[in-house]
Amino acid sequence: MDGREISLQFRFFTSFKMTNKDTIQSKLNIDTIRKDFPILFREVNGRPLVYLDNAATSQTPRQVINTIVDYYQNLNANIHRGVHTLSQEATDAYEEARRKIQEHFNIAKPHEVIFTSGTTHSINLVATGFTSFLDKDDEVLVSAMEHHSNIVPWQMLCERTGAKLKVIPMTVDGELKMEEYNKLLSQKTKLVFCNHVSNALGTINPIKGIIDAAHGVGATVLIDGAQAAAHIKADLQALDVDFYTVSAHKMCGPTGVGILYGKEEWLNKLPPYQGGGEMIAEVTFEKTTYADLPHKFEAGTPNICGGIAFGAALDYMNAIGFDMITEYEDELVRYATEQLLTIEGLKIYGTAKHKTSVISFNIKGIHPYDIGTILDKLGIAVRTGHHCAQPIMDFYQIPGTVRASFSFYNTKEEVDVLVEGVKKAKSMLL
Amino acid sequence: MDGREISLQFRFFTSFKMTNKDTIQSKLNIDTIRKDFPILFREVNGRPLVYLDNAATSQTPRQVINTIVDYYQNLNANIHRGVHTLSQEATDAYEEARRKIQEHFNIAKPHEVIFTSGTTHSINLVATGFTSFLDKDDEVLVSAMEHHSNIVPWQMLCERTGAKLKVIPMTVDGELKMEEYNKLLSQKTKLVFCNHVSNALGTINPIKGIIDAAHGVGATVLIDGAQAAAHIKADLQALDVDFYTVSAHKMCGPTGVGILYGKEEWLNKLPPYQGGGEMIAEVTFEKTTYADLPHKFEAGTPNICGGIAFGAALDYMNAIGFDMITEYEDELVRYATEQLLTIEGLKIYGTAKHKTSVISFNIKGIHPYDIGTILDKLGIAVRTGHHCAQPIMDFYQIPGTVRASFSFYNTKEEVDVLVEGVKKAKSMLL
Amino acid sequence: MNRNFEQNEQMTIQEIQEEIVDEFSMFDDWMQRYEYMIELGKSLPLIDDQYKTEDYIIKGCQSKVWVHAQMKDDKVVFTADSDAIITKGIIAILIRAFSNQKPQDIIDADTSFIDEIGLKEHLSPTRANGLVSMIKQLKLYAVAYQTQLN
Amino acid sequence: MNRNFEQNEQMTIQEIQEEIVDEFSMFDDWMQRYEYMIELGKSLPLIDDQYKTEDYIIKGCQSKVWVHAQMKDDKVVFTADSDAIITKGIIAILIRAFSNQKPQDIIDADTSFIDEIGLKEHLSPTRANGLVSMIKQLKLYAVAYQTQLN
Ligand SMILES: Cc1ncc(COP(=O)(O)O)c(C=O)c1O
Ligand SMILES: Cc1ncc(COP(=O)(O)O)c(C=O)c1O
Repeated sequence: MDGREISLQFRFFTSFKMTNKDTIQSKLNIDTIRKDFPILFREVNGRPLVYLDNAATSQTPRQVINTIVDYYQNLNANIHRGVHTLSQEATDAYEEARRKIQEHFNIAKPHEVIFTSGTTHSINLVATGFTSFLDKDDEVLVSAMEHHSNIVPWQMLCERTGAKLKVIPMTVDGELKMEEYNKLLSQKTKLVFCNHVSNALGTINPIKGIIDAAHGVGATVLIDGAQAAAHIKADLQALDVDFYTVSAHKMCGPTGVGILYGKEEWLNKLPPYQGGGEMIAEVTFEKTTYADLPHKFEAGTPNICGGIAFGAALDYMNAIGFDMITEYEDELVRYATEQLLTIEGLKIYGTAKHKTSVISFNIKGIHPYDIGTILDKLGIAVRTGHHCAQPIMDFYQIPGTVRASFSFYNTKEEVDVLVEGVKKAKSMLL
Repeated sequence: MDGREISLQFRFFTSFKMTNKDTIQSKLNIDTIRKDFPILFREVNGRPLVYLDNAATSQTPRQVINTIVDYYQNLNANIHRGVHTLSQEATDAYEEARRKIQEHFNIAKPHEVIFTSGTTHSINLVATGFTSFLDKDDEVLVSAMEHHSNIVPWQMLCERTGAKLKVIPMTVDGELKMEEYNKLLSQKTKLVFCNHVSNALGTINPIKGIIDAAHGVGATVLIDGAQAAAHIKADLQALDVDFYTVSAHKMCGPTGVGILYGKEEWLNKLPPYQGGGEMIAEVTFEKTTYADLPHKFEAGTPNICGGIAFGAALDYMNAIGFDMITEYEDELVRYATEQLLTIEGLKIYGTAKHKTSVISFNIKGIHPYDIGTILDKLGIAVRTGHHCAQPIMDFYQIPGTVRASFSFYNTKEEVDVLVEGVKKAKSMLL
Repeated sequence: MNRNFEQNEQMTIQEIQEEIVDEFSMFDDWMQRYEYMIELGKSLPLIDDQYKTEDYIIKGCQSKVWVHAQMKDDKVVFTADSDAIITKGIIAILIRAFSNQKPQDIIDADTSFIDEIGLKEHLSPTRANGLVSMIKQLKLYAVAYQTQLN
Repeated sequence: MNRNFEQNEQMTIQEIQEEIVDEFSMFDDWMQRYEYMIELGKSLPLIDDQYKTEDYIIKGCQSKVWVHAQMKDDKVVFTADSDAIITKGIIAILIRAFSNQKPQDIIDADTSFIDEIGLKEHLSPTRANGLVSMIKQLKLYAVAYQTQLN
């Protein structure tokens, strides 16, 4: 098979560079990589774990675990303002992590990286901050394929301000209708928010086009990068996006930490979100003046160890290389798609031209929960349900899907186990 | 020396049970305990680390570090709603941690424990939630010795609502003037907030009296337990407090996690704080209904590992026993106070009758920063500055203090090193 | 299999549970147990369509489960349905044990047989399948009827 | 010690820095170095009290540091003060190197001598003592005057 012969079935991988599978697998040295992830050697229900729930949370390599252990064994101290060595070393490590994140996403200034507890926190920070910038004649646009974290905060914002929430519709393939989007845009549009990659469908959205068109009418854009960041290295300056959000736990990092990227001018304009230590310059009972960026948005003791370990996760992934990761994951998804579609009655939701790492599917006549339960018995971890994207399920009029989501440490052999498992489940359940 | 002969100098330890020092130290088996904390064997500037910055953050025993490692090696998965084993095991472990916290603080129901990223987040959640419950004729009372995290969110609330912020004054010893407090209370008082222990002075505030008096006029009370929790096991049902906040990193737990305790009726009344996954029951673009407690306040992927490790930290401290911890720490502080006061020109700020684990001091004519710098050179970690409690510094009209804060893993020998260090610093700096 | 649902008018909850445990003990592996459970699900006394509404849904399940209860003489009769077949099997087992029993007996019933038939993994309150919610709901109905009787 | 502040009218920044490094190299341990630095702090050309205001404070220090600059002929003359004596020593060393120098020379000056005199630990931008902020501020003044000259 050759790149120019891509069949219709795989038309959604037009950008796919065809290479011999074994070559890629060995180029990446998957066996060595897998050894970095102790959890992959676990058994579940007496079977080797096949972890295909990476879109919910990714696994953690020993390099990141070691960073955490090292932190608590050698560095643990509260940061900023501390005169003693431990505090200064911990501060340096934390700020170094911020710098790594800055570099990874090609962000202009380190203080445009705000540490948060994750994407949900990041989005709420922005949505709350916009309260005083919107009024009832304004409109905000949301894509039809958002995660609840990128819907509910904006609904709450619209409730507070009276602004109107409008939905950018999508096709049955799970692609945004860009002509409709352009029609929805107007001088009234103040905000547009959209994910970079849909966690339920795997669609890679054309965010550059979305951002540019929004800027054309003077609207501000937040891109939810939670699902994209493990697969695509975004160049935030090139994208010219106003806000971008990431969760560390979805990209080999620890739980409880993430970032909000914001353009400096926006971060200066937004009011502080939480009050507390660190985020102030001067406090009296009469009046408080706020500190400079990034501290203005980092009230209280942050997830210090989490931030440092996030930096280690980026180091780990960059050492492998995002080009390699993308190429390999695309290959895996292509293979899994091909194999799954051999099962009669199996339907894939999300067949956009550009997609990554997620296969959402159902089998005619079977509830996704049943398939997930049988797969679990076989040691295979997939997610079932609405994936915090109920509007998508409503769109397809289904209760949910089975979602297999892939990472660079998954293998073709695991895909085979999945496919066999789905067949077994089907035979038991139908 | 015998308990009945406590000199004036130590009058602030009236409740102190006098025991032979060596007995306590051996009762607690400090040597064994110290072996649990790898960081205590570190060197700083060529000297053994003497860590006396426990009020900023406590150190982490290997039992907690091991729990973290075990989590990432065996359990890591996104929780709730997951059908697969890993997700269910992680959920069980997380909910088990919630149960441990419930038990530790004698909380009536597990869903009254809300996981947050720390005290600052917890307080902001409540302060934001109260926006619609206050109007411009209302008053909120704050103690004169609060941490910025327990001042700024309420200032922001008062700015939003027009309510008035009034300060409960304190004496030069660092005790709240309870008669003044009772005079300030009125039907207008809607909220009272106060820390359980002051991080800058070590004062243990009479919170039961504060809570009961506030309830007498129908006011709601939030007690900031961040500084108390490592030293005092609070019985929240007995206290009848409305809200109580804790940060794990101050009680042998990891960074980036804490709790908000709230009475069920209050948590039901408060609006959700952040929007996102987990916290909703149903989402459409038109309308969203919120989930039950505790999920209503736990939007997004939480600090799963952090929560579980917090549970392990409580297990660790409870295995030692809070009675033992309190007794031993009181002894250490008494000894340190005695020894420090032999230094001419040294003045202690915070001489309340009931205090714990914190000694804030200055030496006449020397800036606290200078002392902290020299102590650091000697391997001794103390904090210098305003300790995020500027109003206290304004009260004493000082730029800051040197703060030595103790934990149960500190020793009398470390106190001796501190005292010698302060003497050395004084001789260099004066 | 419908036999079971008729028979248990004469049997106590305890006896039915033992019978179920016996049946499941014949199987060597989880696959056979699940297949049998799915089989049982197919024999579930189905809820009348009019009750398949939000009011009768049990919360805490990934799939939808509706349960209806009514008093017949001095006994509670349950009917149910689910859109997932494994869930249907689970609720079928519960109903086989609890339906056609006196409210107080349902309230008092022990449910450790679930563990014995190899469904232990469903017993945690945090599980997405909602087994614990189902048991709670069945017992709640019993409590409601018992209150009427008193 | 005042000698040093007078002398450097004739010396280049580079030469003064070398002189400082030489002086510090005589000490065996940090304690002597700190004592000498504190000594230098006492000889700092003090800022006029009228400039000890918010406008002249350098941010990022735990202690207060005020710095004032003015042009004398074609050279920038700095005065300063701090409420902490170690901070005063640090700013004294900086001013000894930078005061009475041409703006462009100050702008171009290398500051790695700080490392060589054993104050490396103060060189991280996150440090509470604000050494990095001080250097930045001194250079900012120089930039401002240089702009006037152009
Ligand atoms: C009394 C008190 N309140 C609040 C806080 C803030 O806690 P955190 O920084 O963990 O949010 C602290 C920590 O310094 C404290 O000591
Ligand atoms: C697209 C998308 N947005 C937002 C989120 C929420 O991220 P977090 O739960 O880490 O806050 C997720 C995670 O499931 C996601 O996939």
